Formats: sequence, structure tokens, C-alpha cells
Amino acid sequence: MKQMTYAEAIRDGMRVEMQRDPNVYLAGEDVAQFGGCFGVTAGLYDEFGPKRVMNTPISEAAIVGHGVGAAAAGLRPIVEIMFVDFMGCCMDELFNQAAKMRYMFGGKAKVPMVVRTPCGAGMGAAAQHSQCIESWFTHIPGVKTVMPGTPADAKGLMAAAVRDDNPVMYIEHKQLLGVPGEVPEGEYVVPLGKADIKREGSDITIVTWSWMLQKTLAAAEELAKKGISVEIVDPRTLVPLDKDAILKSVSKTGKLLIVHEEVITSGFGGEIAAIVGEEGFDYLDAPIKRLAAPFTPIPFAPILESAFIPSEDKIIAAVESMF
Amino acid sequence: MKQMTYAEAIRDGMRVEMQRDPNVYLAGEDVAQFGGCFGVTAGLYDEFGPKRVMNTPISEAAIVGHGVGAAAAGLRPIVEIMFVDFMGCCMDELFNQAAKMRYMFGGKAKVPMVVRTPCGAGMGAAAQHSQCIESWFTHIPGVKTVMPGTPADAKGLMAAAVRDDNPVMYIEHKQLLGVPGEVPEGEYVVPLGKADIKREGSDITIVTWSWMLQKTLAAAEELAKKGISVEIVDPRTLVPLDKDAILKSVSKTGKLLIVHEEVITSGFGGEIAAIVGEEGFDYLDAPIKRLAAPFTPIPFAPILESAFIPSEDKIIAAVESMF
Amino acid sequence: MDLNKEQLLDMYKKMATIRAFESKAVELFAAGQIPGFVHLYLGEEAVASGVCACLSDKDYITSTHRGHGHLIAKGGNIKMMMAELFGRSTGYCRGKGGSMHIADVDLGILGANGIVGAGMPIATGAGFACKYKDTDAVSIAFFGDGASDRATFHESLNMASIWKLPVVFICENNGWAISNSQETHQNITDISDRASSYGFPGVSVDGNDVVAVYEATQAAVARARQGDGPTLVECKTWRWRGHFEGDPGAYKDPKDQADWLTKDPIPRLEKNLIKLKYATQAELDAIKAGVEAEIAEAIKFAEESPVPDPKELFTDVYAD
Amino acid sequence: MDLNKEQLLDMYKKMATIRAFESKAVELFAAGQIPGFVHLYLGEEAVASGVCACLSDKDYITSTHRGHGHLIAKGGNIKMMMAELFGRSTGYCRGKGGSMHIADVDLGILGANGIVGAGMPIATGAGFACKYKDTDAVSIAFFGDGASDRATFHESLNMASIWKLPVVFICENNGWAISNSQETHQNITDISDRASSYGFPGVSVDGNDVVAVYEATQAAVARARQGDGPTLVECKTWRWRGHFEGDPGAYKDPKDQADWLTKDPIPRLEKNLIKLKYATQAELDAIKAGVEAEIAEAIKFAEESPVPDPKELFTDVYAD
Ligand SMILES: Cc1ncc(C[n+]2csc(CCOP(=O)(O)OP(=O)(O)O)c2C)c(N)n1
Ligand SMILES: Cc1ncc(C[n+]2csc(CCOP(=O)(O)OP(=O)(O)O)c2C)c(N)n1
Ligand SMILES: [Mg+2]
Ligand SMILES: [Mg+2]
Repeated sequence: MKQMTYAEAIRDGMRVEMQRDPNVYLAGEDVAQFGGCFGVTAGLYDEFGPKRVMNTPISEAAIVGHGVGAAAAGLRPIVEIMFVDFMGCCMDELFNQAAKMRYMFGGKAKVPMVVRTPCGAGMGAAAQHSQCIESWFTHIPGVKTVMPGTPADAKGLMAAAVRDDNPVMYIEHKQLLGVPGEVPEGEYVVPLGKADIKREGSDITIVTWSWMLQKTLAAAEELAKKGISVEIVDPRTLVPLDKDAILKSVSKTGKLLIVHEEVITSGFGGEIAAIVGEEGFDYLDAPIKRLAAPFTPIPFAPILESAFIPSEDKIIAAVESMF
Repeated sequence: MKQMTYAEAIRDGMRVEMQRDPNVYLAGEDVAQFGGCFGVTAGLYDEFGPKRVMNTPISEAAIVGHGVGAAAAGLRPIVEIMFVDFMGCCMDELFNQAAKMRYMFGGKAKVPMVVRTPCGAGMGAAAQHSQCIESWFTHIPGVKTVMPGTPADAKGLMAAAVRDDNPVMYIEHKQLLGVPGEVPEGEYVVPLGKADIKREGSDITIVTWSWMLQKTLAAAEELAKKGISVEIVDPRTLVPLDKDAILKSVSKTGKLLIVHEEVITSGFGGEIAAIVGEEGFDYLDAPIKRLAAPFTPIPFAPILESAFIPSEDKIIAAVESMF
Repeated sequence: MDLNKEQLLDMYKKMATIRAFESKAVELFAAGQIPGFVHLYLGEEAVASGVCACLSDKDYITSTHRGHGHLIAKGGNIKMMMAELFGRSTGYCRGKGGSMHIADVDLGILGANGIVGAGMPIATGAGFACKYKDTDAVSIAFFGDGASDRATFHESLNMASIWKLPVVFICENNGWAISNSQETHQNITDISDRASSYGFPGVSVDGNDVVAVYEATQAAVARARQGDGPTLVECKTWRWRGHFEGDPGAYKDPKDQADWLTKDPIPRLEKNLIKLKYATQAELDAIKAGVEAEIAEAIKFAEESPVPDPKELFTDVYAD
Repeated sequence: MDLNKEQLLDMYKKMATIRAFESKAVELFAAGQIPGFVHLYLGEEAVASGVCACLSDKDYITSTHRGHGHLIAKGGNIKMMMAELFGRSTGYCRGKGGSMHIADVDLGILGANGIVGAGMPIATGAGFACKYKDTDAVSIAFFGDGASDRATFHESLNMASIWKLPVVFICENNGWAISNSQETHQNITDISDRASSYGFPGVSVDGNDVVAVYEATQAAVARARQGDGPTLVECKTWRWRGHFEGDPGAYKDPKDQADWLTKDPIPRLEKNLIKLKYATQAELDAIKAGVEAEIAEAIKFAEESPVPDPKELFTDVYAD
């Protein structure tokens, strides 16, 4: 094991896969010498050269769309969209092309493409550079959605995403990039579709992912002092979703809180609540609760932005309200 | 009252609003002399002329994007996107521009734009011309989402959408266009955010909209014969959502089934289930169920397409499984 | 003209096959045997045939909603195509795609497409793969005059240019985007002029002259194979039918329609073949008869094929 | 040159104001007083100033992520701008927008924009409204060289052309799209050449010569007001700073940077003004001193302004 930040772990995951498979390449805006807007691809150009680490014009539709064609023709592109907020410029390429090609062609094509993109608020970047919109991607049959919450998962899920034969949305959180942690060296794969119990507990289950996982871990510490034992289930991948792990935990605790940074309305928390409400109805001794961002765009002023983001305090309050 | 088809009712709604307000205009692909891909705008060019009914190039980003600018500059555009499946070509213009402009500018702008677009399967149009993706739009703060299920609602909601000072997704269903019904003449407005009880009942509440409303009404007839009394709540607009009407009905029946044509995963049914599961927990004497399309693209062959679409039989079976 | 007898006759057969296939599709759709939307290639046969005569199986194409001609010209199996239009399990897509989504990845056919302009970025990516793998294969994007107004046209041509990709962009200017004539949807006459925005050559040819199409494409393909980057080739032609079956095309000026019908690319090639003594009318009629028989067989195959098992709804959503 | 003393001095003041505003923004960002991203207009002052000198309040503009200069040139209130950068309730957007979303709809400023290229369709729509309402107002879209590769560039210019809209597309070619120099992201030298794809005129001018910018824009605006449709004006300039504050811009060749610094548009206009005897150096220094004082006041205003009430998070999501 080695200490790495989340950003270094993503990079290490890409590097190992690029060493392993010459068909893996990187394309995106400023990903080459510049190393990407957040430095995540720094050094890869020097290591792999201009053939495998390519800058693109500001052309999101062509970035994702070319990836679809390259993948269908046998390569394994990792394309970067600089902010997930820009996916609106290339949704057709993702949801009508990449996602459906295999099905429409009767199983005779595959599109092993990873779309890497950062999400999330917390840096005063305002309404068009701070969003979380993962539930959109989970609504697209044919696409897998990955949201690592720790450095180790970031590396292991990157490997799994690159090796997967389907289009994968790999969504990293800006606020996590600098977070350090223990990361296995060399080849390391975390399978898609397997949740991870990030903390064991007995009184309540919290399902959360990405940055909110870190906030929830901190909140759980506080709650432990108050005598509430929290179990934290991190699905890590939203599609495929490890339903069984969630149901198993709820069957033990009898309570479920879902915490996410997406705005609440039609966020992925609704899907989880609906599944557990139907399949885990008898386990529940309290209503399932969702704690999420309010249904507003993301404001610029720090005081407003922090009111927007679900906080440790709000998580604690939400949990206490369920006892 | 007058007999009209759903398509005629949409047209009548647009016509009355265009007569009422000279700032209302129509722009979209083939909407002028040709009358639109499904004939919905037929005759409006002859009545209002080339200034107010404009054909556009195949440029979805510019169609919606120009509408944002025109609306911000004081007009009330009704732009048509020929199939909702094409919204992937203009999502940025909807979700980062139209939806957020007012908020980002501190309330100093308004964007009274209607995006009219048909959705839905049933005509063998396959994976890229048959989708329902309304939950995407309900995840966008700043956008309202309207889904009429009857001719009268189609007209009244069109009027409300045009008069609303916010961007509105007005989503009509291809399978409903030919459905006839009683429609009030002249000015007729159905307020956004008000659900309609399409059938009163006492044993179970079904929340459904658009084409599925018609299938559910038929299913309810059958179920009545079997002694099950179904109450059908048609929210008509998903955002704003008439939560109270849904909760009130569930408080009466104790059971909730949600039926929609969107694929189940992250469809809007999850949002409704989560709300009722939290706020109506004590009313429920059975788990909330969702009946929706499976998590697959839409296949072409009629036998596969009809297996994809939630049918009257499946609705009946889903209801019976809850008793 | 560097085309020999065999090549010309092969193009002729392709054109005749497309003509026969589409003519039957008209009847079958009218008879209610083909569900969904059908966009026909009648009158435009010379474009796909002239372009694909420059390609081999290792070269890629992306097609459009009006794709039957591209499929046939690139060597697609007519039985599997017809079965797909019928929605049968023996079809190219096992009945899951239909007319707008037929593909044959093994032949480098990356699919018809229901989204106008969506093929261009995909062809750009396939061209990227050809170059990345150091092959001399090329990638062709077919698209229409209407598609040349879309986002993807601009972004794809620019990307292909700066990456010097082996991509040839074939614009089928058939004068119409549904009910919009070219002059109503863009303010230019030659779409090939748009290549100058990306710093590579553009050329316009008579799309009803299969030899002209072949020669322009051959030059562009040679350029691409040599590593000199993309070319935009505009083929001027005419959509004989309405936009899709069911559209009478009432917006067309009958005079224009009549004029263009006289420019039918097939008799035009026949005259040429006879003049060159490559074939007699009798031999050409024999080819046509043979093609008719093939299509009849394909229809029989489709009709006799089973519909998909409903379980197929759930398969191939994901590769595992 | 049809510019009189008053006009030239007004442009000079605008340029000096932008320069002073942005120079202070450098310090304030470094001092941690401005949250989020800040993209500065230093070195490009002549473009916004020359363009907006052709406009009145009833004309529209759409700006970019690098928008401070456009706002100031179009008459934006400096106090409200500075307060917005600080995220205060007295800011243009009540603190909800920040640098990338400042707008003043009453002045026809339809906003800075965080999405590259997003302003072009919006300006096209505003131009549509000007024409629809039979006014002679025009709409201006500011965008960069990088943005000229985006989807929205192509679709907007084509739409504005076929609808003959009173829109002027101002491309600020500052040589860079973040770390990508122009030649790496497009294969052309003059972006104005792209106008030919849409059938309207394009012209390139020295973007560091405010008079040249004014004259080219004036001609384009006159054309638009007369109903003759859009024009594309490319202004060649240079981004002095990194892409945003915090980016040292290490990818720039120091020699290029040094060359361009010698082309500073402000001293250039000063020489001109003095030569024309429109002002003495002392008078120009007085203008600069006055501007510095205004900026200082704006900063004081911002610093002393309250932050928003947290309740504001929930307001103005919808208009009612
Ligand atoms: C993005 C998108 N917009 C609109 C449509 C609807 N549509 C299908 S074909 C077509 C016209 C295409 O014209 P052109 O590109 O010239 O091709 P042609 O039909 O003439 O072969 C349109 C508007 C679509 N399928 N996709
Ligand atoms: C659609 C989109 N893609 C990418 C970005 C990230 N980004 C912000 S500014 C910029 C460069 C823009 O270059 P240019 O248009 O030349 O404007 P300049 O910064 O030089 O003024 C990029 C890539 C974005 N904001 N929006
Ligand atoms: Mg056409
Ligand atoms: Mg630039």
C-alpha cells in the first residue's frame, strides 16, 4: 500500500491500464502537457507521448462522439469532459450513440469507452461549474455510472471502467482530488456493481457516495459519540447498483437515510428509496429519508454555496430526526 | 365544448395564445407550410404568416438557444424539437442557459420559452425516436415539465405554458395525437402544478400521466369489474408537482402504484415513491410499487416493442399483486 | 477514367440492386409489411455506389437514416437487411434496430443512424482508430445537406483536420431536408466550400454520375491513405421520394422533380457501358433480372423468418 | 477615421477602466478576496471598447467567461461588478452569479457565460427579437478563438444568416484556448474566413487597435441595422495572463509574450490622441488617475457590502 491523493490514484489507475493495453488512450481538452484543468493527467503525456495523450479542440460532441467510433473500431478511449456540467454539449453522443449502439445492432458492437469528468460544488465556481447530475446517466440503459469516494476506489474503479466493454461515466469529485489515502500499487481492480461497507453500524443505514461519503464518515464519528451507531453503505457504482448490499444493511438497522449532493428532485436517492421502499418495506421501522441539495441552481457566494451543500451538521440532524 | 383530437387541442392552444399575444411565435424544423412532422402545427403558417411561424435548419442547439435569447429579449417563443429523443443535442441550452439564467442573474431576467416536443413508443420508430426521458427535465431547477394526457389538458396546459414566465418543457405523446375528447373553446387555461383526479376510487391510488393515463383508465374499468376500485391521479405537470393531491389520495386508499413509460431506473416514479414513502409512510398498508418500462433501449420489432411498453394487462396484474 | 469494365459493371449491379431493393420497399411499406419509418434512397444510387467502389471491408463507413443504399454498396447482405426491415430475428440486428439502425461491424459498417449528423463524429473516431493502429484504412461519413448545418458537422471536420485523420466526408446534397430546400436552410450553393473553414480540400461533383463520384472519392481516399488528412466531397443529387414513405413531398416543384427524373443515374451509366462496349442492353437487362430475383428471395427469406423471442427485449443492453 | 475627440477619449477611458479593474482583480484574487474562477481581459481592452463604442443601451451583447471588459465597455456599473466578484448582496447578481455570470439586462447585457460558445445562440435569439419587433437594434456575440470550434458557432452563424438577423459575431482571437494555441486547435489562420460557410462577410482586424476594431464593427453594425444580416469580425489580440488567475501560462513562449506586451493597445491609443492633439499626456494621466479612484471606490463599496442572506439560496429559481 502507498499513500496517494485521490487525483494521484486516478492517474495511477489510468497509467497502469495504459501500460497494460496499448489500445487505451486519453483525449480531452488540455489533458496533454498542461495535465488537465485539475492536474489529474499530469505526466501522462511525458510518459506515453502525443499518440496516446491528445489535446482536443473545444468540441464536446466530437470528443465523446469520436470516442464512440474509436471504441467501436477496437480502441479503448478514455475521454475527458472538463466538467460534468458540460455533458449537456454531448448528451446525444452518450445516450443515443454510445449507450444504444450495441443493443440497436443486435449485440454485434461494443463501445468500451470511459468518459472521465469531475463533478461537484465547494469551490465557488457557481451554477455552470459545480453540478452533480449522476441520476441523468443512471437513466440511460447501456451506460454504467461510477462515483469513487476514496483514493483506493478511484484507482480500482478506473481499472474496472477501462476494462469494461461498455460506455462508463467515471465521475470524480473536485473536492476529493486532494484527499489522501492508502492505495494498492500496480494492478488493482474494484469490480463495478459491488458496494462497500465503509463503516459498520447497527442503528441506521446511510447510503451515500462521492464527496458526501467523506462528510458522512465524519458525521458518523460525531453520532457515535451521541450513541448512534451508523452503517455506511457506499454503492461506488450507481449502475450497476448493489441492491442486495443496501437491503441487507437496512434489514439489520431498520432505518435508511440517503445522502447525495445532487439536487433532491429526481436525484438518484429517489431510485434507492423506491427500491428499498418496495423490496425492503418490512425491514423499515421509520420512513426512508433523503438528505440532498435543495432544488435550486448552485449560487456563487460562499455563504450561499455552503447553504446549498449537504453538510456534516445537516447529516447529523437528519439522522437524529429519525430516532 | 367541442370534440377535438389531442393534436388539434395542442394546435388550438397555440393558436389562441398567438392571437392573444403578438410576441408568441413558433420556430422549429418543418413547422411552417409542412405543418410539422406529425401535422400538429398545420394551418398556423397560413393563419399567422412567415414572421410568426418559422422553419429552422437542423440545428437543435440554435433552435433552443435562440429561443433563450429571444425570450430574454422580450418574446415568448414556442420552439419545437421534433422528437424528445433529440434533446441530447440541446441539453446545454436548456439546463445551463434557459433554466439558470434568472437565478444566476439575481432574478433580473426571465426566460418565457416553451419547448414543445413529442415523446413515446408505439410506432416502431426504434431506440432513437421512441423515448420518454421526462425525469431528466424534472432534475433541472428552473425548468417546468408538462405532460398532458387528454385533449382538454393538452390545450389548457399549452396556454399555461405559454403564459408562464419560465422555460417549460411541454411534452406531448405521439400515441395520443389522434385521441379525441371534449375541449373548451376559446381561452382555456389549466394551471401548472395542479393534479387532476381522472377517476375516483377507494382501494388503490395509481399516479400516472401522458399515454399511460389512457391505458390506466382502461385497466381501471377492467379492475372495477373485478371489484377493485382504482383512483387515478394525473399530476399533469411533474414540476411543479401537486404532492398534496397524491398524498391525499394515498391517505384514502392506503396503496400506491406509479405507472410510467420511462425506463424504471431513475424514472420520475422513483421521485414520487420517495416523497410518498417519506411523507405518507403512515398511510401505506402495502409497499409502493412502480410499473414502468424495463431498463433497456427501445427495440424495433413490434413484438419486442410491445413487450417494452407497460400494457393494460401489466397494469391489471400489478394492481392485483397488491391485494 | 481509371475504371475498368469489371469495376463499372460491379457499380452498375450495386446501383441496380439498390434501385430494386428500394422499389420493393415502397410496395412493402404501402402494404404495411414494414413497421416504423422508412427513408428511401431512390435516385441517389450513384453516390453510395461510386463511393463504396473505392473501399474495402477494412474501411469504415457511417450511414444515415437513409441508409439502405450505403449498406448495399458496402457489401451488406440483402437477406439480412430485408429481414431487419421486417423486424425478424434473422435480420442484421435480430429485429432490434430496423431500417434506421442496420449495421455490419465486420464489414466496417458502423450503422445507419436515426440522429441526423451523428455519424460524423463516429466516422471521425473510426478514422482515428485506423491511424492509431497504423493501418492504411480510411473512414467515410455519409450525411445530407441538412446534416451539414448540425453541430457535429463543424466539430467533426475541425477535429479530423487538426488530427489529420483518414476520413472522407461525403455530403449527399439531395436538395432537401424534409420539406426544406437547400436554399432555405443554408445561404450557400456548394456545401464543399465549407471545407475551407477547416483547412482541407472540398470538391463538388454530379452525384448522379457514378464515375464522377468514384473519381472524386478515389482521390480523397488516396489522400487519406497517404496520411494527408480529410476531404469533403459534395455529391449533388435529388431525393426522388418524399422524405419518408407516407410523405407525398407536395412541397416539391413538379417541374424540378420531372427534370431530375430525367437525370436518372442508372440509364446514364447504361449508355456509358454500351458506348464503351462493356455490355449490351441485353446483358444489362439480365443483370437487372438477376437482381430482381435476389430481392424476391430476400423478401421470401424475411417473410419466412421468425419474429424475435420476446426474451430478446432484455439481451445485449450491456456487453459482459 | 470618422471618430471625433469625444468618442476617442471615451474609448480611452473605457480601456483605462478595464485595465485598472483587471489589474486590481489580479491583486484581489491573489489576496483571496475573490472566490471561484477569474478570467482576465488584460491586453484585450481595445476589442470590447472598440465594439461597444458602436452600440447603445438598446443593443444587446452576450459575453463570455472572460467578460469584465465587455461589461465595462457596454456601460456596466463598476461598483455592482466588483461587489459581484466579491459575492456580495449589492452585486449585479446579488452574489449569486460571480465573475462568470454578471449581467445587466436593462443595458442589453445578456450575461457573461461559463459555457464556452453558449452566448452565440443567445445573441442570435436577441437579434431575432430586435428584428421581430421592427427595431433597428442589433445583437453582438463576443466569443473566443477556442469557441469558434464549438457546435454553437456553426449553428448560430448559419441560422443568423438564413434569417438575415442583425447580429454581429465578434471573435476575440487571443491566440489561446487555455493551453492550446490557435494553430493546435484549428487549421486556419483567419477565423473570419469561416463566414464564407454561411454566405455573409467576415473580416479580420488588429484587435489591439481600437480604431480598427471600431471601424470594422461600425460597418458590420450599419449592415445589420439596415437589414442586410450578420457579419463575422475577428479581432486578433493576445491574452496577457494565464487562462485564469492561478494559471502561470507556462506554455506560452516568453518571446511571443514579450512581443505582444509591446503591442499594448493603451499607449498605442495615447500616442494617437496626443498626435491628434485631442489630449496631452497630463490629461490622459488625469483620466487614469480618475479611473483608479473609481476602482478604489468600487472595491471599498464591495468590501463594505453585506454578504447575501442565506435565504437568498431559495429565491429566483422561478419567476412567478
Ligand atoms: C438531430 C436530429 N434532428 C432532426 C431529426 C429529424 N430528421 C430526420 S431526417 C431529417 C432531414 C435530414 O436532411 P438531410 O440531412 O439533408 O438528409 P436527407 O433526408 O435529405 O437524406 C430530419 C430533420 C433527426 N433525426 N435528428
Ligand atoms: C463547453 C465548454 N467546454 C469547455 C469549457 C472549459 N473552458 C473554459 S474557457 C476555455 C477556453 C476558451 O478559449 P477561447 O474561446 O479562445 O476564450 P479565451 O479563454 O481565450 O478568452 C475552456 C476550454 C467550458 N467552459 N465550456
Ligand atoms: Mg437532404
Ligand atoms: Mg482564446
